[in-house]
Amino acid sequence: MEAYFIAIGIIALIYVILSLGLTLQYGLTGLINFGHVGFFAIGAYTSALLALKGVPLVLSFAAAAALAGLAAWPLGLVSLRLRDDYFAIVTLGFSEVVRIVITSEGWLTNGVQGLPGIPRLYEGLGGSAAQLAVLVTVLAVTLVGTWIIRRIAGSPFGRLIEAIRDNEEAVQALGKDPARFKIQVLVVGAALAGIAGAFYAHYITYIVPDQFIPLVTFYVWMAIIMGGVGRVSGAIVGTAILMLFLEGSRFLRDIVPGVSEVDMASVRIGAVGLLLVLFIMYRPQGLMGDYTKR
Amino acid sequence: MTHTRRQFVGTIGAATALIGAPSILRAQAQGTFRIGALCPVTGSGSPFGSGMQKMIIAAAEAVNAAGGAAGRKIETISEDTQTSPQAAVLAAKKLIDVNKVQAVLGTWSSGVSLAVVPLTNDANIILMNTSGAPALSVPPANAKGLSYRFQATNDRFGRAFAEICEREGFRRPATMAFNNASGVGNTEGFRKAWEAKGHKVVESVVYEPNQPTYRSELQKVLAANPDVIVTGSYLADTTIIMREWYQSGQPVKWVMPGWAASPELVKAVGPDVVEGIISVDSVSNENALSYKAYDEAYRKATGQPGQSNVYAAMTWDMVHALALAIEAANGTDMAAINAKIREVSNPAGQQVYTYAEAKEALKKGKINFEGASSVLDFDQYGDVTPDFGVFFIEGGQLNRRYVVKI
Amino acid sequence: MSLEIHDISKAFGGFRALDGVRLTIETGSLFGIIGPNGAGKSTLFSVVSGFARADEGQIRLDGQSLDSLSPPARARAGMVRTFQVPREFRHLTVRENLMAAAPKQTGESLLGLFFRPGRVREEEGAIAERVNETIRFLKLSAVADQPSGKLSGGQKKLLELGRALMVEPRLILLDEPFAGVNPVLIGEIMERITELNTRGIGFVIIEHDLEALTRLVPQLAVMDRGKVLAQGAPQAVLDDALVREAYLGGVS
Amino acid sequence: MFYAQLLVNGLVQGLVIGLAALSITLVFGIARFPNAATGDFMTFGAYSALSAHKVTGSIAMGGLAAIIATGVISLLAYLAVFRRLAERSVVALLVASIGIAFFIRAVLGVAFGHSQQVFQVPLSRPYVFGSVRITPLDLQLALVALAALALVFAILYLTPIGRQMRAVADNRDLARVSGIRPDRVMIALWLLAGSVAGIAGMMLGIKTIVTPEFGWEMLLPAFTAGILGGIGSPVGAVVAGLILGVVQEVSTPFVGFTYKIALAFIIMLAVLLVRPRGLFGRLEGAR
Repeated sequence: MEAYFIAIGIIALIYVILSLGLTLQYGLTGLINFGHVGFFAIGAYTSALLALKGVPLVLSFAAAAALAGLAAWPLGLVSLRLRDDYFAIVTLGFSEVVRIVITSEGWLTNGVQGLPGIPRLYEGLGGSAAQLAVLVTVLAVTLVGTWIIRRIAGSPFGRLIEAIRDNEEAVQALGKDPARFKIQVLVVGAALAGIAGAFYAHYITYIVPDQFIPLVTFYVWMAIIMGGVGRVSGAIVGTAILMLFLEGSRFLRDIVPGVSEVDMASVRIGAVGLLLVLFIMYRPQGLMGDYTKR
Repeated sequence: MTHTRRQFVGTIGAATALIGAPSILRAQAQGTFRIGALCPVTGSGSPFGSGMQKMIIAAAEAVNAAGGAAGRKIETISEDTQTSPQAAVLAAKKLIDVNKVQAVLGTWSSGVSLAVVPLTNDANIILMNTSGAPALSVPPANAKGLSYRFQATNDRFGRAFAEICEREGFRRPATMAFNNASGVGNTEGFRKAWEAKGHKVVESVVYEPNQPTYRSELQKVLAANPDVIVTGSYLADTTIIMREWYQSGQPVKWVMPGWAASPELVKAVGPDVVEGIISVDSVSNENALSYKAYDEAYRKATGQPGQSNVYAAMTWDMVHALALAIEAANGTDMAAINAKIREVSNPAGQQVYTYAEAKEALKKGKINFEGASSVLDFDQYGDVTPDFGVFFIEGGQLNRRYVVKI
Repeated sequence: MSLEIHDISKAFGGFRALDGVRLTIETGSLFGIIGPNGAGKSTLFSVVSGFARADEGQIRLDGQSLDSLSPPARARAGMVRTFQVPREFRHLTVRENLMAAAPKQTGESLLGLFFRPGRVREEEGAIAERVNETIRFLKLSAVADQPSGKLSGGQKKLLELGRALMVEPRLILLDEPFAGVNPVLIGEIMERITELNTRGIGFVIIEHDLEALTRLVPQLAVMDRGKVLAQGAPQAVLDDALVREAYLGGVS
Repeated sequence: MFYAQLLVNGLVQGLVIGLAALSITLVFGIARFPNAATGDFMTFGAYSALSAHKVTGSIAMGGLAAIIATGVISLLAYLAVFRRLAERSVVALLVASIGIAFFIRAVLGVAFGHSQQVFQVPLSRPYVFGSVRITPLDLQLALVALAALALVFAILYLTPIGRQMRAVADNRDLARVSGIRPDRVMIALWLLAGSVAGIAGMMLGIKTIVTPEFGWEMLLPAFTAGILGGIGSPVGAVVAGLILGVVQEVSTPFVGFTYKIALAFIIMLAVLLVRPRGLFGRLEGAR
């Protein structure tokens, strides 16, 4: 039983790390990043490939963060020239391009065959002790990430990115270059997503391009919208609800017989959709409130 | 705000109750052996997944009707992998840790099987899959020898394709593959085997899913003037490709895996289009009694012919092989059961086809279970080594002309 | 020391919004620009502050060419603009709006934020001090900790002025500071501007409200259809026949 | 000749994308958000057409069913959700449209199952021009796309409601001031956008196969075409669809069949950076 909860906890925390990045990018800065899964994928593949070559995991995680962050750099430059909604589509396209490149460059990524046998964290500990250790590690990283985002939000930097979100031209008129801030925000968020990807790769132990589809990005968006945009607590609570919902539906079927497994999948996605619409309509500030009510 | 928090805490409480409840409801009953039916009910495996799951349940019923295995009833708990490794890992964790299953059956795509096998290995339980990836045969995936593959590997399929092409006298084969592990695996397997015979593949195309048209892909293949096209494809893409090929008017023969060139394909595009297609299937056993039993169960559960879902035949066999091993081991010790799986399935021994019959025969001596999906003999890696049935589509019917042994 | 606008032209499609505008404005002065709707006043501000690119012409501030500078760089060069419709950071409080405007903050770089926390704290203290001063000066104390989105139109105009002041510019370009502001507050804003001017900060003010502007500035220019019609002391300019023709609709 | 055939293939692919993009660009131009439910509107249209075709045996009836049913669903989505979010941010509308997309897909999944369905239409041999083959279905597709485009044009430029739609697209506030009732315009818009999506879904369904997910998969190419063509430009959407289709197919000898998909995004990005309003977009005022 508890091993199952540990598993859910690990996956949930990976999603929390993803939503922390999006909180910084969208919640605070107003950048509509619809390509989050692209950075997640870059992190996962970077760390997995290095680890499979025998690089110590500490270094492979660092490389995952660095490479994912680096990949965000050009997007930051592009973001300055595009309207918000165009930026959303461009980032979505970016994540698809990442997936296509991973699919096609088989010499590096093993293409559609995927990478099996990615070393697990704390392999030496074995069994449930290792699982617990992974959970604790992800938790620690999540806490550090949370601390960083909170620290940023409450700082002069945070003040300025919120100003950019509210009115970018006014920021320019005050002698500050929004570009610099947007790029940093994209890079930090992407680096976090890269770390989340590394955890994912070493936890699932097998990665293949079709795990990195836009649905992952949408899940993260759902989490922050349900939790409350622009609030760190919102990211955490929203992810918790999302996981509860996605995993809880398994048990729903155990208890309520008669719903076939096929229908259950439809019911699940339909309920996610309905929930999203209802939240947007009736509780746009999410459960924890949004940035307007701090 | 406080109002919201209270609501939220309430939600958490309710949900915890929800999660906690089944473990109480499902407290381990005495005298059962639990298996998890972990199938791709949704996602890209959805054409097969629910049929696979139903056949696990139906086979378990057949076992139970014959008095169970080692005096125990088989209890099945179903989960959906969503054909996604992440969802599959959580589902497998739930099956193993919450439902305490002692075997996981029915994982389909290689990605899912590769992600789940470390978990079943950790728990020291058996995993039975229908995936094609070679990596599943060897460590680390099969380090403990607890993983069994009921589907021919991609390489085996490729070798069968090569045998068929040689036998049919084709000289200039080309390949078309759906861009995933299994699709590309099949055509690459074919290429290796074909080149080992000293021949050449004239053109190879790998295509992406969900395209509105595959005409350019076809055009490239047809431009090489092949006399046959060998595919690693699925039903949906094959449907589109067949239509577009037919409209191109260029004559060529096709060799396809059975899950693509199936009765559904005939139904979707009409008998004229698919006339003469060679459909290759590891289900070579459709005259066996075990196949008849499976076909009957499948028709009863889904209203479709058993032939339309080869993987369902495999999951049917999974339950049989497992239950017979439990019976032979006369207990639930996993090591003992694992040791018996090959013993009850492989030659020599009395050939048996149904659980009731096999159970009887087991009292007298060594048995050799012949499955619905294949004769069900496992090699040292836990892979089945099926023969391949070679079907020709003629007048809308799939007629078996011969069997290829690898 | 002056802002030199040299033969600036700017067209949108076929429409010439600015047509060879030439103006020289003393940096420390109070200077007004009037003209009917569509005369090109706001476009001129956009071009001067760098938000729109001129098709032709040059702009220099105190001898330094601004032509290749981005809008933020022009602001840093000492010339800050405001907007016709106030662009407050609506989710930030008045205080935060002002603090965000302070230049050269160490805490605005992530490196500085995480590696020089002491310095950041120190700076924040100093900025808060200046912000308090500005709030008192603009008489915004009552609303200092309210989200700026909730302010009245006039208060937002004051806030924009305050934000501009925080940048410590030599020249402020005010785009219709009195539009939509109640008369009491207009007087208030005018007082502040005059006081700031005595401290050496120059203003260029676009205004629709002729009467208010003539009370405030000793020098003004009249624009119409992208051209400067006349320039000089208010009375002299208003007496100009061309101006009367264009701006006052030929009332004579 | 090899390239001529690729060109034809690209045009066919482009027509499908262009039709979907037409629906997207109408909504994007007038209601001002990228409607992520468009793909699932297409799916809905395909299933409507499929059902009508099964019952009546007529493709024309199928088309009619797709147009009407999808128009109605699209209108319902507006009345129930989008109308109430009219004053909210683009993201709110975008996310709500994703929610609606999921919901429609779920309902279709439960109602029709997940197995593939096909339109049982007889296959016919192609017309051969030199070595270029064009199937009757291609021509029908082209005719339908042109008809849809013509219809959209006729509505936009010849009817009073169309003029009002264009006015709202140009400047919503100004339109309101000049006495246009936005609600009527929006109702017309959503009916029109839904109908176009429905017919696009049916055409895609006839060409390929129908599953509950199949429309969603077309969304990204359609968005790309809509933006590339210039938001709010019906001609732009269809032309951009054709350009994307042709570039993708003609490039396959050089980049292969996987990277051709990435190529679409790269073209879009390049065009946006040089010409932020897209190929046919009007100059938009300052935000």
